[in-house]
Amino acid sequence: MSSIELDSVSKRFGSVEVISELSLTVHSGEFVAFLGPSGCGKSTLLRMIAGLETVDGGEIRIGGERVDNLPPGARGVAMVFQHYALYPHMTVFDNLAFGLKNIGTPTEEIGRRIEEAARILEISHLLKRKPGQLSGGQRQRVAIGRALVKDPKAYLFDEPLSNLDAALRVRTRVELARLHQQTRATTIFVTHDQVEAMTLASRIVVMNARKVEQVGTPMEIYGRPATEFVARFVGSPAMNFLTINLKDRGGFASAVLGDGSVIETDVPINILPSGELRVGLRAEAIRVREDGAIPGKVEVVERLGDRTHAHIRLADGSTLVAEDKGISQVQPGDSVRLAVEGATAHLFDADGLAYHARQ
Amino acid sequence: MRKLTTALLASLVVTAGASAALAADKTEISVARFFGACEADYGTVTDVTKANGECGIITALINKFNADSKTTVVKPEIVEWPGYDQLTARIRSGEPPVISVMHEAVISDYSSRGLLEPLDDDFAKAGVDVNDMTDAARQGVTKDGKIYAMPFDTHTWLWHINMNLFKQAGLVDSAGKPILPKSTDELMKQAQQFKEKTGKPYFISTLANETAFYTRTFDTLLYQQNVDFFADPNKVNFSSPEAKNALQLLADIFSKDLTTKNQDYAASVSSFAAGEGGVFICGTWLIDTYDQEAKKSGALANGYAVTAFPQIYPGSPRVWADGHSWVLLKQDLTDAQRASAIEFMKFLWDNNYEWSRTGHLPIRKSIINSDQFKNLPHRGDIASLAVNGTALPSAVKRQFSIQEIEGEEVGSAMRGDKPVDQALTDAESRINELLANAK
Amino acid sequence: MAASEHIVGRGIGNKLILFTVVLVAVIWMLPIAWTLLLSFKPNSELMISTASAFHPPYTLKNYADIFQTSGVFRWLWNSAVVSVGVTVGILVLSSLAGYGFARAEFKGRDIIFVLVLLGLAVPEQAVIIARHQMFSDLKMHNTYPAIILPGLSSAFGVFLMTQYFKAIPKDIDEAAMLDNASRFKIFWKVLLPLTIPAQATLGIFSFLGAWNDYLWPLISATKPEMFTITVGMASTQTNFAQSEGLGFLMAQAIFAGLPVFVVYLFFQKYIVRAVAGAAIS
Amino acid sequence: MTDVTLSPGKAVAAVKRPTGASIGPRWSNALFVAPYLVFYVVLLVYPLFKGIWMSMLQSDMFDNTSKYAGMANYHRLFNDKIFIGTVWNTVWFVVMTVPVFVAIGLLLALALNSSDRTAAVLRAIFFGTSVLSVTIVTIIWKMMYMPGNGAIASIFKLLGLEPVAFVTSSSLALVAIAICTIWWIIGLPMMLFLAALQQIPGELYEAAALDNASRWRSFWSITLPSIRRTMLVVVIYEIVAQFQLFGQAQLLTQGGPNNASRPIVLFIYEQGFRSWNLGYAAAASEILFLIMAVAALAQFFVSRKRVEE
Repeated sequence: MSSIELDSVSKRFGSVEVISELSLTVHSGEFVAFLGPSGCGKSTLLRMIAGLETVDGGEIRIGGERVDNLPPGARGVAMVFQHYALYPHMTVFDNLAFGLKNIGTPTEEIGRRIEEAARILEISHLLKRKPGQLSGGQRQRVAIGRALVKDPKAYLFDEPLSNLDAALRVRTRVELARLHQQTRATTIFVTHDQVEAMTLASRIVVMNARKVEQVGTPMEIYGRPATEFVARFVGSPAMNFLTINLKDRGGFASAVLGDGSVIETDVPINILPSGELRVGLRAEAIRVREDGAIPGKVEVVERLGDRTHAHIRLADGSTLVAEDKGISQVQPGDSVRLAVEGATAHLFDADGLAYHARQ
Repeated sequence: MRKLTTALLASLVVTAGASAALAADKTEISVARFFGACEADYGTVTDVTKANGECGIITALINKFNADSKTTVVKPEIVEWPGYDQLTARIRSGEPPVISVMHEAVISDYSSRGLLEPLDDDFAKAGVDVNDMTDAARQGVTKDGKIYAMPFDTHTWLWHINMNLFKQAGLVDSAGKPILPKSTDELMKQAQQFKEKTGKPYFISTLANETAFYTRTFDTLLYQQNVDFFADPNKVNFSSPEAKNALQLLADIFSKDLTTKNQDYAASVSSFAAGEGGVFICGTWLIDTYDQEAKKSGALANGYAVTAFPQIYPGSPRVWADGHSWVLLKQDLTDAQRASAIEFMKFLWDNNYEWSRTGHLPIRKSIINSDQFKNLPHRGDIASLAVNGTALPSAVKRQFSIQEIEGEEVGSAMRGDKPVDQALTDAESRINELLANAK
Repeated sequence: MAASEHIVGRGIGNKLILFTVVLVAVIWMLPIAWTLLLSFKPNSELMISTASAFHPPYTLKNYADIFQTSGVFRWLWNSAVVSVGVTVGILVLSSLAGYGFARAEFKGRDIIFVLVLLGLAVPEQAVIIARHQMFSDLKMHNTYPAIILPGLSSAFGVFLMTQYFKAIPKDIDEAAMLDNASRFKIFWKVLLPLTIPAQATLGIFSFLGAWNDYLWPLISATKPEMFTITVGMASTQTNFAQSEGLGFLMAQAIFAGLPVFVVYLFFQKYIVRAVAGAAIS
Repeated sequence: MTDVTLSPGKAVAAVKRPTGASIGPRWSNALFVAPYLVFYVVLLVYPLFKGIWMSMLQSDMFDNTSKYAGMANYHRLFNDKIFIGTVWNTVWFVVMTVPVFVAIGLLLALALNSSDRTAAVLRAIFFGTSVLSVTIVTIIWKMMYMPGNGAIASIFKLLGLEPVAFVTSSSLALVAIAICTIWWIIGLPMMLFLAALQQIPGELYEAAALDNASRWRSFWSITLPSIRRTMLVVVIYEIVAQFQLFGQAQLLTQGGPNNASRPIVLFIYEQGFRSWNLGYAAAASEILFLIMAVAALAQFFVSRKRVEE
């Protein structure tokens, strides 16, 4: 397996720069997810690695070899497409064999590899069928199989699960995770679904508006989002944001909410810029408790079984989502009090940059 | 049916093989002709006397030639009438047929461009006595002092008459001859009388899909008034009271329902045979056909007569005429091919009597004067045509196109699509425009 | 197949429509029925009146006669050669060009495509005089290439195939690129098989177009042995033939129309399916 | 999934050097369009320009002394009543036939858009005539139109009516050609519409039925919008095709009577091959080209605009 290095890579569509001087290294054997909303440039980046988009600046190296001038087929990567892109007129076997034949792999070797891949993916009984006769899930497996038989330097997945129904998506996710654990293949996985990124990737590259917002392990992304965008995009429900006034609490910042209540954060005050600040709180950091400091009124209650989310309006009119236990007494219209776990609070400046407690 | 098919296929293969074998040691020349295709009925007939009608006789003539000739095979190529568009395209493509049938009116267009071979020397060598040609034929094939074609016939415009209906209309005299008009007034009167007595139109005319009727009839009516509309070969003149009279006469015949309307050639030919009118104004070539018809039971049974176009204007008995002829197209011919071509022309010359059985006038004085020809049915009635047949002056270019335009305009006026004056003006300006741009 | 036929409550309307269409179809068949009827009558009877077609005698002679006049067979063969030639040529050229314009980028491609599209507005007749001169100068008339080649310049097929290639999801060729397939292999092995419905459509149109073409063969194929059936049949329907050999003429028309009609009947299912089932998922 | 025991990658290395395609412009990609372009340039573009040049010559088919005449041929054309007449005849023919092709083609397609046998047979009938050659079609229709003896005349007589003289009346000759043309090639638009109809998802109609939409309403708001592209294709195709009217007119009416059915192409043909006026014929064909180009382009842009909206 090989590493993938992007070195100040740029891409323009006409006069619009869609990727600007982006650098990134995917280590050998690593599973990296590109996460972001649609149009953020993540697919473009993946396709640049695959050779399906030209590179307007910078270098791409796979396994140390510069590839950005090589045709897609010469880069030694395999890609699984969102719509599978199986060859409709070929049998499953021929779909898998096509790439191998094109590089002159001996027939027996092709047969052996396909047999093996088919066994792994449990599609051995489908080899004689054509894609049109397969279910969505089966097609997905064939698409993965087509990548697998090539034994590539790296796997590239372009939103491969988005066309599956919910149950199948979860199952396939787990299977992909297992597959990766066993093959330890360098993998880049493009998705707009944070759960997929969180569950599969060893590192996540969060992209927004053609920029990398943050690169980090799933827990870094979740626990220490670099920007307001990351904080909002990752985690469900989305992080609560409240405008605050700052108070020094012995070198740490205390956030004063609109209604006057105070949240004691662990963020050092000396790293904070001047100007407007907001506090970012995940729902699980805000608990409905009788002894809570902040009063509010319940507007909507979402019961998830293991926990309950309560949408609450504070006295100054701002709203947030708080968490309560699974069996919660909270009803819409109730007046409740909220307890905030200040240690997990993040602060954000006017530009959306995040400031966290020291680790 | 299966047996039949097998037999037919087998005979086809045998014929093809046989003709291929023959062709091997004989010179093949292509001969383009119209007159229709009738291999089905005459494909194997070599006894010309057994053939009837234009198509049958020409087919049998060629069969006979191929059977008799030791040196030549004629490959007939049957074209759409009149076939000049295609002949033009063929000449331009560099692959003309060796021989083509051609109306005498058209020869000068081709000869003046050097597309035809002059034939005087060849005829002399082959023993064709050009002095035996009728005046009409010889004039027709001679351009700028040279003979450019082997004439085949002179054909003119005449009246085919259904005597059975004429009798019914009271238009047969005591001698059993049809009573024919001697003036325009008489014409209208007799036609009216015919219509009243028989309930059928006096005339059957080919008014649809072709212009020949209009041109030929109109020209004849002008000749009868001594109008020389091509006094200047580069300019037609239709702006005479005579032209207006003639055209008005045609328009009156039409508007007074004295003719069948809307019939194309085929329809008019068959409607005369079916007795749907008294007089079919058409050409010499149908005489034999209708004569055969008169021998059967039917509307024409024992009641067919033919007469020269009656003189209804006091000027002259002249009548429109043209002639079919055979031309040798200029190309790289071997001596053998040229010899074969002349051999075929000589053969047609020798057998001109057979062709005259169609009703066309022969092109040899010796045949016209022969008893054999005179004894053919009705030929006495039309003998005058050999003298009176009149073609356009040979200095007039593009005669076929001119006749086409003239016919279109005359037709428009006759059917009432256009006022008479307008049609004459239009015809004049279109023809003069054509001639002004013609080389 | 039909989208609305199973919707409840539309039976009566459907029956009425069907009845109307059947009636129209009967009228549609009338000219052919008439021709067929005439073709079984002796020529001599028809010369008097076509009304005789409604009563006997009937004869097969007109058809038997066709076997004696070799022209029709030769013309049918010429038409077949020409039509197949044109069809194959158009399919090959249009597929290659369609793929090129839809998928294979090169500098100036889009401008060239627009220029080719402009060719759609150039009618054959607008260039026929000049074309005839060209082929005359090359002494090429009365050959199969001369009849076939001009048909290959039509931009219609290129336009059709380009549209069709554009409609195929691009990720299929991308997958093939990643599978190390060359440009030509992507065209030949991956995309071309997907265009079979369009090939069928274009092929049918091209074949019929060539089979029915009249003007160009009329001025290019001027030797009877090079006539296509279209030109050949034009040469038979002279005034003389109509007056003296009407039944035979009708038999020839039926006979000349028969081969391509039979071929059509065999292919009919396929034609409909090909034109209709163009969707690939 | 079962255990993964995929062999390590080095087991079998690629034997051939990769030759796969790459993205982006490549000169070699032009090879795909090159063969067609050769035909296009040699047999369409070159004759087009040669024709334009010829139209400015005074030239005779068999005379090599053609001389430059500037716009003389065009000047002559615009004063040629016959030519102007052919332009109007042709335009009128297009105006007469194209809407009928679209309307009847669509109606037949709607009526026959069914998988049962009857529909299949009927489709075969309506499309079947398209496979006939124009010359066979004209033979057949000559027998229909034949005055006196033709089928139509016989039917009229049978009904006690005065037979209508189709091909011999200057007002009806073109109509007669139009009828014969529609009879001949209605199959093509029908098939195109059928193909388009079958692409419309059935759910749309079911949804409409649930919304209580009448047949008419579903046609108007589902069928028509769904086949707009095909409609455009049919209209353009038919305009282009019918502007080229030739064979039917040449064989059925010879352009008569009184030039009432002479189309432009017949004029070009006659000038070229009957009158040998190559320059004049070429000039007329350029006018045909201009008219058609304008019609086709206008149609194309208007329709495209509508589709985009």
